[in-house]
Amino acid sequence: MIAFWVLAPIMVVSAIAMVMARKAVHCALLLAVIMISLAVLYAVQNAPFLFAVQIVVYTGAVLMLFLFVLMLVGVDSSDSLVETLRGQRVTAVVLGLLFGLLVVVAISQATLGSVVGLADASEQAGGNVKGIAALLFSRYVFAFEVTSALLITAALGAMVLAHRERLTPKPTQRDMVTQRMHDYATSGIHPGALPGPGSFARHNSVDTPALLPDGTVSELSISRVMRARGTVRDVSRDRAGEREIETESRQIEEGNT
Amino acid sequence: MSLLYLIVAIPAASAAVLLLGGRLADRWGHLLGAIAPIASFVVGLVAFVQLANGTDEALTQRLFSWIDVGSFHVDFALLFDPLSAVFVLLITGVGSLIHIYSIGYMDHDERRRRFFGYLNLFVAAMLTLVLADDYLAVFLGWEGVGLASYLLIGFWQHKVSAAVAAKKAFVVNRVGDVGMALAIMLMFTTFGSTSFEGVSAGMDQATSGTATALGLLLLLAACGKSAQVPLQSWLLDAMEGPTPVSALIHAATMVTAGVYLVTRSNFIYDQTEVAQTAVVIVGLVTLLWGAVIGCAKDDIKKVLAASTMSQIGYMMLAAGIGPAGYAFAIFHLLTHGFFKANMFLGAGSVMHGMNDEIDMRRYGALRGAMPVTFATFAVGYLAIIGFPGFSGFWSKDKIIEAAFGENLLIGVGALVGAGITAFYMTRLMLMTFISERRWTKEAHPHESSLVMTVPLIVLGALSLLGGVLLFNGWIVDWLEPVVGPEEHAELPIPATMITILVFLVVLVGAAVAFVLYGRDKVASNAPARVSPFTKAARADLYGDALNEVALMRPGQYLTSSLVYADNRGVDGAVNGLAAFVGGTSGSVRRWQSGFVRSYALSMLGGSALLLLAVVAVKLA
Amino acid sequence: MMSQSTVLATVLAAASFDKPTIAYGRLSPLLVVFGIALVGVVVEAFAPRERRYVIQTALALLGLGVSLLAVIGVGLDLKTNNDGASRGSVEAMGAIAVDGPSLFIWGTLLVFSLICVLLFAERHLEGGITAFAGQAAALPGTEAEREASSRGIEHTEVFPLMMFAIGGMMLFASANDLLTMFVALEVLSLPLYLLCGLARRRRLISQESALKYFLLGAFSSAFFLYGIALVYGFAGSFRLGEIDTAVSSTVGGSSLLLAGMALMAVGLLFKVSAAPFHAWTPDVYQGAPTAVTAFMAACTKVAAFGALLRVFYVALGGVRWDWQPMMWVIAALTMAIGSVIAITQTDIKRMLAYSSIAHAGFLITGFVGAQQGIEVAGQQISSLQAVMFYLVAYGFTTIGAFAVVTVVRDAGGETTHLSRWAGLGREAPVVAGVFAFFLLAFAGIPLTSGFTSKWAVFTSAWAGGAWPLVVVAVLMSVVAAFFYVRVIVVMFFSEPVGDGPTVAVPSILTSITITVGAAMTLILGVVPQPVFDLARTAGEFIR
Amino acid sequence: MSTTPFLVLSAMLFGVGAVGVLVRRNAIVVFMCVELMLNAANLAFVTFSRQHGNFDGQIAAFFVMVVAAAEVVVGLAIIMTIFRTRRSASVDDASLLKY
Repeated sequence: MIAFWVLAPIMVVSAIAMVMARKAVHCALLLAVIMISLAVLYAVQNAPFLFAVQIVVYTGAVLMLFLFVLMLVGVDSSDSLVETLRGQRVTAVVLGLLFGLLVVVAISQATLGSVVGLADASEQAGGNVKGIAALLFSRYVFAFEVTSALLITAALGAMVLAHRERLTPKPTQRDMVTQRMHDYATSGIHPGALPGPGSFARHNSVDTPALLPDGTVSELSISRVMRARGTVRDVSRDRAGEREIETESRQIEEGNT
Repeated sequence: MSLLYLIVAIPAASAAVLLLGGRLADRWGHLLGAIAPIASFVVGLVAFVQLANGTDEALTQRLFSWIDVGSFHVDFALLFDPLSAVFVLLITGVGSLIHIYSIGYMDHDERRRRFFGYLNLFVAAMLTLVLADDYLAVFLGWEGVGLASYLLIGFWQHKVSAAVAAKKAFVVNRVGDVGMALAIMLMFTTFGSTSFEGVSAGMDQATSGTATALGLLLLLAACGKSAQVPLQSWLLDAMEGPTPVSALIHAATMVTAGVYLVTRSNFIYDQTEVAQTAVVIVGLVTLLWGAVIGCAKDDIKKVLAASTMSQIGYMMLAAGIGPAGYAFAIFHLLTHGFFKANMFLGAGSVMHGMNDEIDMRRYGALRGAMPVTFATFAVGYLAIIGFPGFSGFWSKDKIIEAAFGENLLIGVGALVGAGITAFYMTRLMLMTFISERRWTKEAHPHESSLVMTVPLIVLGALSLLGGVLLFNGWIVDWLEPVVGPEEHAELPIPATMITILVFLVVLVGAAVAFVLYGRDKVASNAPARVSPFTKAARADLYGDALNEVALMRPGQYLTSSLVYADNRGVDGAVNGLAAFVGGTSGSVRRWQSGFVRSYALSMLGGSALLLLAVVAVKLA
Repeated sequence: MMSQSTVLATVLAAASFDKPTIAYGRLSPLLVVFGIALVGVVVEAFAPRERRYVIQTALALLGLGVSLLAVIGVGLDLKTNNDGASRGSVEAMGAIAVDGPSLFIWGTLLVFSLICVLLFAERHLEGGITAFAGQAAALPGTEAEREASSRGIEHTEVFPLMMFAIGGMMLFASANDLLTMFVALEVLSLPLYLLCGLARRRRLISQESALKYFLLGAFSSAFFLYGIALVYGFAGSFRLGEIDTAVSSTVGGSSLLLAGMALMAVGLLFKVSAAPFHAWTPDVYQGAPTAVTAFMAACTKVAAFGALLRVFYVALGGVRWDWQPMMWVIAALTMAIGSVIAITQTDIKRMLAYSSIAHAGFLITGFVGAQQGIEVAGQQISSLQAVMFYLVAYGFTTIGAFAVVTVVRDAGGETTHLSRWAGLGREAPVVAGVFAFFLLAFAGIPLTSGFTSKWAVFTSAWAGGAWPLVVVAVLMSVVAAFFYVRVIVVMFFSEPVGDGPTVAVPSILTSITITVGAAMTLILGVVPQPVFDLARTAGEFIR
Repeated sequence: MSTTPFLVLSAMLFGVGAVGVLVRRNAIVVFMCVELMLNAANLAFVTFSRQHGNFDGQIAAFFVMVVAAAEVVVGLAIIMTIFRTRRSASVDDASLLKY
């Protein structure tokens, strides 16, 4: 009883907050609150089996699936709160209130009689789980079997819509090597990795061409775009400076000896 | 007779061959198409002789059971009783002549085979309609002729107006069919049967409310099919079809189905004063309505169509009067079938000779160019205005007599109608054949070929001699088993007086027309924006002030207002309704906004309403 | 101190579990269909790609054929029950009613599915591949999609999905308790949601239709479920028979029951696309692949009406006076909305969708009459029989009509805009003629099945006292005639726009579908007797 | 304790869920709201089960969970597909089909 009066306001508030929250991920978390509270209410109402299932299946599996998809879509995605359909929100709230009111009236008008409670049934069946099992595998066995069709459909559907089959076999490393050598043979495309840009004491950036062992500039080390823009660093002066240093140092060495 | 089914089967089979045969059948299709109704006619004639000589009241043949659910049972059976017999002979006889005529008329049309296929389909459906012994089977034929008529009106697909007219005919007819469908359901739930026999047997116990409802619903159906006010608007437009179609369907046969229905349902109408009165009123209004419209049209076929409407009004009037009128309704239906088919075919012959010109203001003095057409048309003309001795004289005279017997006012109405008929038919005659030539140089009027003129001559002869059916009261005796014995009402004036009166009124009508159109020029272009009557009045009658005030103004006013009503009022009601439905559709479909949330909203709204409904019921 | 085994024994005794008895023979039609669906899934997993199409098609046809034979076998075996009005028994521990109407609906569903499988399997129109997406996961308009297309890849998973849907439909119409019915509802819906999104062409609208169908379908099944909950709250059981007992032992019906009934009606009426729960129909019918649309239009309607009739006649027959007024309004509204909005439609598939809504209205008109076999005492046809006959007649016509839609094409695939159909009568007189025939059947012209079926439901409704509704229905069928004729006028009397439509020559498969549709439309109009007899033999629902 | 408070709570949750379906644009959130409605129904089932003293209601709730799991898979697959095509999960953006 206390559990109900504690949880009921939390659930209603969570539900309303869920409808109003901007971020989808907040909605999911609020839904989790409701679901776990529901599980407790199930426990309160002599349904321990459902208590477990609600937490394991609903909160644990279903809601996690939601979160997965939310992550795929983008966790940060949030709804704009401006309503675009004219009158939609007002009408929806009015109709929702009317609807809820009518259901509540119907429920409160009903003469339900005294609550039978599940104690007898449980005792008779030898426990809640046993009772459910006995019913599930006798009275509702066909429906139970048919749910397998449902699960298979779901799996099939997920496969059809989400699984992209490879139409061509994935190339192995060997295939790639063969292809590269083939390209080199037929069109002279460089088979290996391209040389990186040059790195010098003073410059270490992509606009500096690498130097080949003979001191010439490697054309392959600079992207064509930069060349077209003319932003390639001219390394000839640097090289001239270097040569000076080289000469000097050689002279020093020679002088010293 | 076990071969009764052949009457329907032959044209049906022929239609199937022609429509499914493809190009193979192009060469001989029209011949097969023309032979089919002739063969039917022969079978019908044999059956007729058998019926006339036998002691049985009717020949029947049960073909198969169509629907058989519990005690409800619809056989597909044929009933060849005196009433059906007359119709079978009319349909196949006149139909055959029109088929033969069509061979010539449609000679140049490359889709002639298809045309004959549709014609045969129509004949088969019409024969189903009159041979059925069950309202449900009648309904089958009823829809069948509607469909065939739709196909034939729209036969010239290239004309947009034809397509529009076909659609209009179909839809207006469907409105009438609502009446028929509801009547059949009412019969079924009241009597548990829809056969003529079952309903007729059940009528004795039926309440007058049921009888009235049935009568009014059937009248609605009859109005649709027979182009009676307020569902008349489609008939004039239907003239867009080829002329043989107008002759066969929109003059001689299909449009008379309403009269057939009312006469056939005599056991219903005999139980209900209200419905009978309604039939009489519809008939009277239509006969005047059609007649007045006939005065204002320049299109030769439309004049004839308006006149058809008006003549069917006479038949409805007679049928509504009850036992005193049934036989004459059918009699007039027969003679009208002869002379109207004759005149339509004559009009077709004229159009054929005039390069499909339909405006009478472009005719004139055609009597020399087409002597045979002129002669046969003249016979038809004399018949329709009721010139003594011609077939129409006998039949119309009897109806007017019966109308006087019913009520003085109705009699006067019918009498006035006869006068107006004489007026517009004389006008047509004068403008087409007599007055000076107004056709252009390109037209080379010439007489049609033999295949077209022979049917005209035969029909002309029938128009002349159709009156013999009344000889010795034969038609009345013949139909007695179906419609019951004729009743004679007290006439306010002696019958001979009525005959003379009718003749005088007819003469006056013809004379007025002669005065207006016979002496002077007819404008070869209808003046725009002013009714043709006005123009004629302006041209001819300025001097005659008295005449103008006393006759022309009211006449003019009546004509133009009626034409207005026809174009805008009634037609407008149909069009307006269509526009209204269309407009509603256009705005309502905006609700389907494409937003899934709006759909969900409507669902929530719907469920809230459902809940509200049941909870309110519960709490109240 | 008791030993452990004694405790166990006591507990077991307390549980007293009875092994369920299941009459596999009686349920064989259902089991075959589900079994074939499972085999189909296995085939997808193991058979080489190029063989799958043939195997799946053959499997589907075979399975449906065997199932149909099983239906006939079970049908011959059914005995009339003590009440004299129904025949059959309740099977699977009370979950499924194998009675006359169930078998009739099963048979109908299977026949429709058979000719729909042919439409699914049509490969001629797209140049050697089916009309389903090659790679649903590939984005529309990308290289991957083109590659899948050019390699002739196709999703043969549609066949097992379809089989699952058929199984769900069969179960839906024969479920004897609300819980099984709910599960069946989902079993039939989920594959349909998926199938809607799998069109090869115009994938954007196809996916959109799947999304809309799914969201609204889930929404409506939530209502259905809540309704079930309330009815359970009232009766304490899900069994239709036990609900009926509870209803008849309560005077005047409880508010809980009525509210539950209204909410259940929402779910069922959604599936039959009755107003105001119809909004999904035009969008989904237009967007889905046409073969799927044909399948949905015929089979879903049959199954949903089967369930609707069963719930309302068997479980809620006792509160008929409470639901009839509500259904009156729904019927009138549905007919009006369907017929009126159809007038201004410019897309053939959309127009047919609205026509399907209008027909749902006519069917509800028959349903409202609620004339039961016992009451009419062999006099006339009962409402149930009339509605079942209508479903058969309408199904054939609508499958045929959609099949025709698949063959009228231009460069971009099917061409469904009405203006593109102008002049079809000259281009392809046979196809246009057949389509015109279907339209006339929809309009209810005699000698077509549309006439006999309309006649049957209207008279049974009239006999049930719903004559004002019949008047509305007849008026609405006039309005409906207007737009059917409009299409005929466009096809035969209008000048073609541009180079006009072309009619692709379909393979034998689609040709069979169209031929069967047209033939049955004619046969049911001329000699409806055998089907009427069958419906009468089926009798009433078992209670 | 009486069952009525539980039922009222379930009706409220159901109503809030229904409103959520109507006002939210993100398809995933819309779908979460549907799940909330199903949960509300489950609460009603469990409560009525206690009311009537039989396990049928609890079985129903169990079935609903299974069904919901399958439905979620299919639904999220469809939503993902349409998201990948349109780069948007807003239900309002999917409105090509109309009138």
